[in-house]
Amino acid sequence: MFWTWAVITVAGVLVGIYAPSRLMPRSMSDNMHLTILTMIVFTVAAAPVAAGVYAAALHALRHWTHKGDEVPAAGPAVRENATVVTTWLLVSTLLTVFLLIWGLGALAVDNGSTGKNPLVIDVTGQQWVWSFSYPGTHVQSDQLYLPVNREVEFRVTSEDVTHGFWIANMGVQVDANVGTITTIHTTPDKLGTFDIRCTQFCGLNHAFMVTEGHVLTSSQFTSWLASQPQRA
Amino acid sequence: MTTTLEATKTAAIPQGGGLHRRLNMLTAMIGGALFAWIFWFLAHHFLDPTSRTYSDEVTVSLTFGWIVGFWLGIGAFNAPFQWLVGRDNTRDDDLYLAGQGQGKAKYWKFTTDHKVVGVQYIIMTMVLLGAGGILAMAIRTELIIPGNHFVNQQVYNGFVAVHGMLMILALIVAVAGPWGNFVMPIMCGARDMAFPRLNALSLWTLVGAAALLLTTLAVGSLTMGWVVLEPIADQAGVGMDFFAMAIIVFTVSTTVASVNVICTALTMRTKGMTLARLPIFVWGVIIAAALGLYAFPFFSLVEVLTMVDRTFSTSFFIASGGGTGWLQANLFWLMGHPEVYVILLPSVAALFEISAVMARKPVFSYRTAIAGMTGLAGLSILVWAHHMFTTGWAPTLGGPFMLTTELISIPTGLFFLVLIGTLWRGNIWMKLPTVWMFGFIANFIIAGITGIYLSDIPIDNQLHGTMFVTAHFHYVFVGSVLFGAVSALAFWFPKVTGRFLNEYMGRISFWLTFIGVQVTFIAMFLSGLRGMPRRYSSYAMIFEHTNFITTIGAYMIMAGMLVLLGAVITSWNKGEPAGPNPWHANSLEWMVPTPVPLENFDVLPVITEDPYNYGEELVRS
Amino acid sequence: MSIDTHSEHDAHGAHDGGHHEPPEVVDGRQRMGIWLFIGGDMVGLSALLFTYLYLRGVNTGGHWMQMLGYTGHPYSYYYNILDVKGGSLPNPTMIHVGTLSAGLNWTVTALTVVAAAIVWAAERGLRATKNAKSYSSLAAVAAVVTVVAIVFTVIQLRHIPQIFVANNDSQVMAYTGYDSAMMAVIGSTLIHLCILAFLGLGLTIRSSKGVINGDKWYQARLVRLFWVWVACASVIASALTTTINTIH
Amino acid sequence: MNRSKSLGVALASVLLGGGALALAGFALASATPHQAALNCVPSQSAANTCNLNLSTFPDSLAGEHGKTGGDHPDWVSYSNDNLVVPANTTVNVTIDQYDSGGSLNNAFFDQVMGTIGGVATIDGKTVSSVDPTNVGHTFTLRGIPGSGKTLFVSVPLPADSNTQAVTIGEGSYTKPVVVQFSFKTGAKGVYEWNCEFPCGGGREGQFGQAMSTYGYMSGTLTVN
Repeated sequence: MFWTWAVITVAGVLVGIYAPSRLMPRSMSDNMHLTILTMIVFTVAAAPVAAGVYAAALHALRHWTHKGDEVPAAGPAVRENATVVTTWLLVSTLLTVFLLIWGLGALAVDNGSTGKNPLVIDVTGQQWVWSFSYPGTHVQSDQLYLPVNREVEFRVTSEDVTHGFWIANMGVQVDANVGTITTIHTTPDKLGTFDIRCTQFCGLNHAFMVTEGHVLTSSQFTSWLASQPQRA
Repeated sequence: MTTTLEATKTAAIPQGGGLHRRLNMLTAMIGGALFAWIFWFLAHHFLDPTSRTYSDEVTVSLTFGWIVGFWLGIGAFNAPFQWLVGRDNTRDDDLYLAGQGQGKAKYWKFTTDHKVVGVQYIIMTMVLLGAGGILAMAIRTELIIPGNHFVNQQVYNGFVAVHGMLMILALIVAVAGPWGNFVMPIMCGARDMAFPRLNALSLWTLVGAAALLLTTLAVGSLTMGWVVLEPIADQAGVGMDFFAMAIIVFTVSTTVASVNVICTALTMRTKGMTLARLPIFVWGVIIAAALGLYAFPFFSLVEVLTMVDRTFSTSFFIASGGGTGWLQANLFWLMGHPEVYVILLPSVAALFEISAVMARKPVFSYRTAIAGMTGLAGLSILVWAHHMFTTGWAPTLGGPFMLTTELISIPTGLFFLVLIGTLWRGNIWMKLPTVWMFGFIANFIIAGITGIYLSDIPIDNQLHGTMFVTAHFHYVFVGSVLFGAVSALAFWFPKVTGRFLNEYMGRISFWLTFIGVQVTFIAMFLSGLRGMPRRYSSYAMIFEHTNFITTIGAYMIMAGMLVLLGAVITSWNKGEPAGPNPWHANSLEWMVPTPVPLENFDVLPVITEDPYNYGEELVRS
Repeated sequence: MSIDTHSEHDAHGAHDGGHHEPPEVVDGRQRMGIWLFIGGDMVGLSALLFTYLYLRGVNTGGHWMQMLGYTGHPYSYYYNILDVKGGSLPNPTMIHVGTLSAGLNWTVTALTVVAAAIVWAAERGLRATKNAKSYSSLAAVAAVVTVVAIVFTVIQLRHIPQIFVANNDSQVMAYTGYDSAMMAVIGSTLIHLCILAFLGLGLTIRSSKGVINGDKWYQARLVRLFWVWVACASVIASALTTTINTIH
Repeated sequence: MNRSKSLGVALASVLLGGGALALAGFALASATPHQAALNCVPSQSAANTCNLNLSTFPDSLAGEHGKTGGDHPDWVSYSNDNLVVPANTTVNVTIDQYDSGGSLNNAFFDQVMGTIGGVATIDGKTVSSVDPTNVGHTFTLRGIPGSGKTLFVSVPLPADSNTQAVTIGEGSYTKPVVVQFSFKTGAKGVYEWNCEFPCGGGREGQFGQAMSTYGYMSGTLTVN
């Protein structure tokens, strides 16, 4: 039984360490790094518990089962075992507290106060397209362009129904609500292209409410901004 | 079905009786259709200002007419009318209502006998699961390759909405319906439920609601998902009105059933059946019912508000009138999360019961089991906002709700402790119920751990609204609740039919379903991790392979369920005969003969010990 | 499970094996049932008041008591302009709506409370004097009072101000957040009053027929429990909606 | 029942049930309305170019819904929703706009985007944007990033203010606004397009009814 447990635990830990960063979209922001790290930690923490239950179940299957139509004799009449219950409660509570502390810490980092001079971008969702405008510049675009290593604050709203603004590579997601502005912020730290998808069901073409975003160097970004048509 | 289920007790069939004794499902359908037409006609001619044939006002009154007519036609209004005019039932009337000496016919009528209602619930559950399953297959077929090939996105959205709601209704009644009605009163040593006529009412109300829900697909574009998102539900077609009315009617059914279950378990117990001797399954059903009583008023309210927004143009969810979609989200999830445990608890409690009988051991730490279930129920009403982490509503409350949500893993952990503890060193009888129980243990672990990820806000900000969430709650509902439900079906099937559920077919079904679940939903986890949002009618190439695998797995699950259906149908009349107590269990439902006579006990038993005294000295005088 | 079938068989020793339970047992069970239904109704009421307070709290776009639209013209007028003459509307204006009449609101509540008081007094009288006839007449009075309350509720509903909202392809008479919430609260009062009217009528008939009498008064208590709860709910709702409404 | 018989029953239930479901599926798939494809007509004048003619109507009496106007004769509609064009070609689109109009939800869509030169010709005048308060409909086309097929074309169709009456099919309208533009198709694939002017039902955004029902103000553009 111990070995079953050990094997499953090790397997779980390995999956926890190697899977997330490989399965999830390329991480392009601080939030996404944190998300992936948290997934690794949680998986590693949960592996031994899951392994324990699996090992026990397998052990029961291997040693204590009776086949056939004859009713087996009665088992040991154990009704209570205070030690086991308390230990179990203690362990699960400790684990929960650990996950909680980690989670709250991560949350604090995630929602950390906005930096001195974030780039503000107004995000507008409508059925079934996104559009982005850069306050103070009269520039509006159907794709999102961001400078690298500068904090961005998205001010998200909607024209018609609730949409979900989600940058799949940056671990930030917030709904676009009608008549309300919700904000999220993140700091892209990798150059490249990323996907933006709608995560809140918004009707007929919900599946096609997608667009691309690009993280540029600050000089590229400035020239892009300058090259865009100015709208009144 | 008749021969095995006909009450052996053959008292004289009460004579006479008038129209209200001639009512049945057919008259209910006719009444429903008739009144639907009348209400449609009236509304069409007097309410509708622009005389658009199917405006929301007209549709709402049509659906209302349907349910009124259905109730009238099944005889639900007889009792209130009799009460009003002061003509109460005689004992003969009661016996007749309980279906005495009416053979097969009683299964199609407003019959109050809790065993008949239990069987009706078994059929109802299978119908709902079947319909929802067919839609699931349609959804997976659409998603087998990128692009809209099988149906267009409008039809697909309707499939998603109705699949979700059908399955939720089906699972809410899947265990508590059949077994909470059939065996729970006998377990307590009662002759029937506390309010037999309310019991029949809850069943037939569910039938009326299901009919409305199945109609939605035919009558209009359902662009709002099963949670009836606002404000988009304001745009949906008239199908939305059917949908809302179906839910409102369903909440009536569940509220009535909850009250009935609680009163039965608390006031109908026979002499000596103290709360401490109550079979653990009864506890599970009580707690689930209490939770339902708390949750479902929110459900009906949010649907009523949706309906008046559409018909009277109120502004509950319309920003230009001061409303907000967040109100819908709050009300819905105030119901929605407790409802998850209304679904889960009866299933888990049934498995506690089964594990004790099959391992020939007492339930390990009976008190812990009750504490776990109660704690879960209590916590579940404090966690609703974890469904709203990414909606932008009250970000400051994120921390507190994250705390309550993660605390849930402690009572949930106790379930594993009790199950494993009961099996520990037992002599585990590997019959069909046991097999499905082990399936539950394997799947419920995965469901639980993926839940821990989603309760953590930084992770939720990435995974919320993706297929990862879908896969997570399908591990809960399909992998866990459904496995528990099938285990319960296999366990109590002999008490209903007097025959075993075919062991061999049951195991084929198990392996197909179990492997199918892993293939389907692990692949779905991967889709979610790679970034595929939920409710997508089509998807980018990068999600191709995982979706293909998911669809193949879904087909396996379908095969497994079909085999189970075949097993149920063939075993019902032709299965291997089982005695009154095939599992050599000690709880009361196994002490009465099979088929169980009307009113269960000639002489009410007196209880001196709880049913888990395996291995202890058995005192049977 | 150890079953002792040789002790004196069932709790009630009747020869039909206890198929007939004594009325007080049945009554206790039914009272628990009523209390559970009341519990469900309490959740319903709190959900309703949550809705009211939440809409007032978020006050999206400041539209709790005001909305962009038109007023003072019948629907058909705009319908003609837009669809028949193919013309276009003037720009909508911000229309402010006041609070609904607190007087009407409290009238309904007062009537409900009075009816509840009558039913309660009648029940006490029935249990003391065993006089079913006077109970019957009092129940009838309570039913009538409830019907009057229903009439006032309908008047309330008809006084909720509508605002005409016209968009490109949809023209409707709409309500602001406050009016919507009030419509829901009043509507729920109306439904409860209808149930009470039914119950009152039933009590009248049953007691006049002697099905409810000095010895069989349990149902009178069951109905009274629900009736009193509805009165309390009505008071709570009125107190809230008449004090916490405008936003300053 | 013995094992072999049980196995037989198991197989039977899977085959029967599966068969029934498959049949139902095919029935459904064939029952869902598929409108006739509108193929891009190769142009005589220029090589590697084709012409696509569309119309937008204030109702459904003209165009693909036929004389009866389908289920909802009073709903606005595009004349076709199933467009088919060849890959890597220049598509010249001509849209006759017969509908009145109003203000866009989002002024962003008063621009001509993604066309060749970023311009469109409206009644002979070449423009890059129009008055956002007087738009009838828009033709907005997009692909699915991640599939390697990115295509974004959005052209506003100004409201029709002509008075001269014309009759098409069962519908009577006024002389249309003619909007012409061209765009280059890329890789094969299925693209979705819809109208971004709020011309459906519902109180918020007016994207209900015709806007959220397939085959009225939205459709597919298949590149093959």
